Amino acid sequence: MSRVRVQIVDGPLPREPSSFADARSDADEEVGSRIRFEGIVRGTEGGRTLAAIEYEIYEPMASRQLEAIAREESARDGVRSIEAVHSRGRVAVGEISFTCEVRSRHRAEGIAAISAFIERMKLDAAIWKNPIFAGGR
Amino acid sequence: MSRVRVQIVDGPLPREPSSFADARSDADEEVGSRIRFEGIVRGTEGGRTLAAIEYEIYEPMASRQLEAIAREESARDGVRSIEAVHSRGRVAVGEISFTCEVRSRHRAEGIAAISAFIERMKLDAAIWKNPIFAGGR
Amino acid sequence: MRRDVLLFGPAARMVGRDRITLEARGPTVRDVLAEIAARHPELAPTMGAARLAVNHALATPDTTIGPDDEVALIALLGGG
Amino acid sequence: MRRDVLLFGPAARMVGRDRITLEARGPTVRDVLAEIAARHPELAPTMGAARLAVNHALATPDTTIGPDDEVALIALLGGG
Repeated sequence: MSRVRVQIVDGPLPREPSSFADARSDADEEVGSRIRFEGIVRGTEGGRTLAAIEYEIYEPMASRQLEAIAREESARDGVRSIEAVHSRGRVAVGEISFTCEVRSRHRAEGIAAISAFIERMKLDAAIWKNPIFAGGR
Repeated sequence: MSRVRVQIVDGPLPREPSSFADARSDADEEVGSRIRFEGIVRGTEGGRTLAAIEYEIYEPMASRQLEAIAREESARDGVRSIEAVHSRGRVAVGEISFTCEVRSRHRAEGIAAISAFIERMKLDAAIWKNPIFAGGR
Repeated sequence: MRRDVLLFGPAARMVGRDRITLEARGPTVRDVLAEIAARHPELAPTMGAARLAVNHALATPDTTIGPDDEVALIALLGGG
Repeated sequence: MRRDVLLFGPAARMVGRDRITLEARGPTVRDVLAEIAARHPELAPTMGAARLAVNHALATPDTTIGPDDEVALIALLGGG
């Protein structure tokens, strides 16, 4: 029953709630927990000042991997939906490069699913960071 | 350095990002992770169909407790801010009764802080649920 | 000494009131919790994990309650 | 057989190219990984955890690579 959506988007991501649910009320009465993670580009990398990160994405491999991970994690008992979006290309310091949102019956399975999704993405997904340091690379 | 905000609000909560950060860019360059939890009223309780939950809050005790918990959890290494809002009074099925948002350097301490905040709130905070079943209580 | 104890949520529904008045054997939180359990058997299933707040702070069993202190039963919580 | 291997991110920067061409001793993923390590010592620190994707799927060491397969080095990932 659970729904999954994965997207690769050019540039920084907007800060918006999931499109699975409207602003005030969740249509799925089984959902008691929504958890949203936003990954943001930090201002330093290994002690050096960053201007941005350029994300390199090998497609369609990366999308297929993210979809497979989302599908597997959404099979956890109680998980109703997983939606993940990753930036491609340049994302400046302070901007959002990745979001993941999990809707679930209870909090516990939502936290487990979002944590596992992110860990597995970092371990396996064909996505690379190219740091752009302040004052040139 | 970490900031804390706790609020009790009448009725359901809007679905909005934290007021600590504007929509697109985080002003604090140390923040690499934002995690937001939303607790939503589910449609059933112990097998019975719910219309709403009425939250009863013993003030100022509850606010003081939430502030103390937020202050303690925000002392974790890497945590930059914790913001929590809880509804008072009637919240219909599908609506949001509680939000917590944690900004941190990395994901791990953000997940630890938000999980601990919610568990401690449920264990200790002077907040009670009065279920309102469909067709009267 | 006669005292008021505030009740909330499920405990208030079980007793049918949001305030009970009782006379405990002694001045401590432990004494008052024992008296609540004795006078209100309908609360018995909840008293194992019940605590008292004294003047809006959770109190230990040995805390002595003053005559003008506000006392509340903290049981069956449900935040979140 | 001569093959192209696609490089990305830090690995591409270390080699200075986003594609290398090499002749492996055999047709498996293991053979190609060994040849990359031998030809490109600058990648040595990363080869322990490196894998190959064959036609956009992570492949096991024993996978045989066909002549028209697309091969990519999957190392030093950084999503999120």
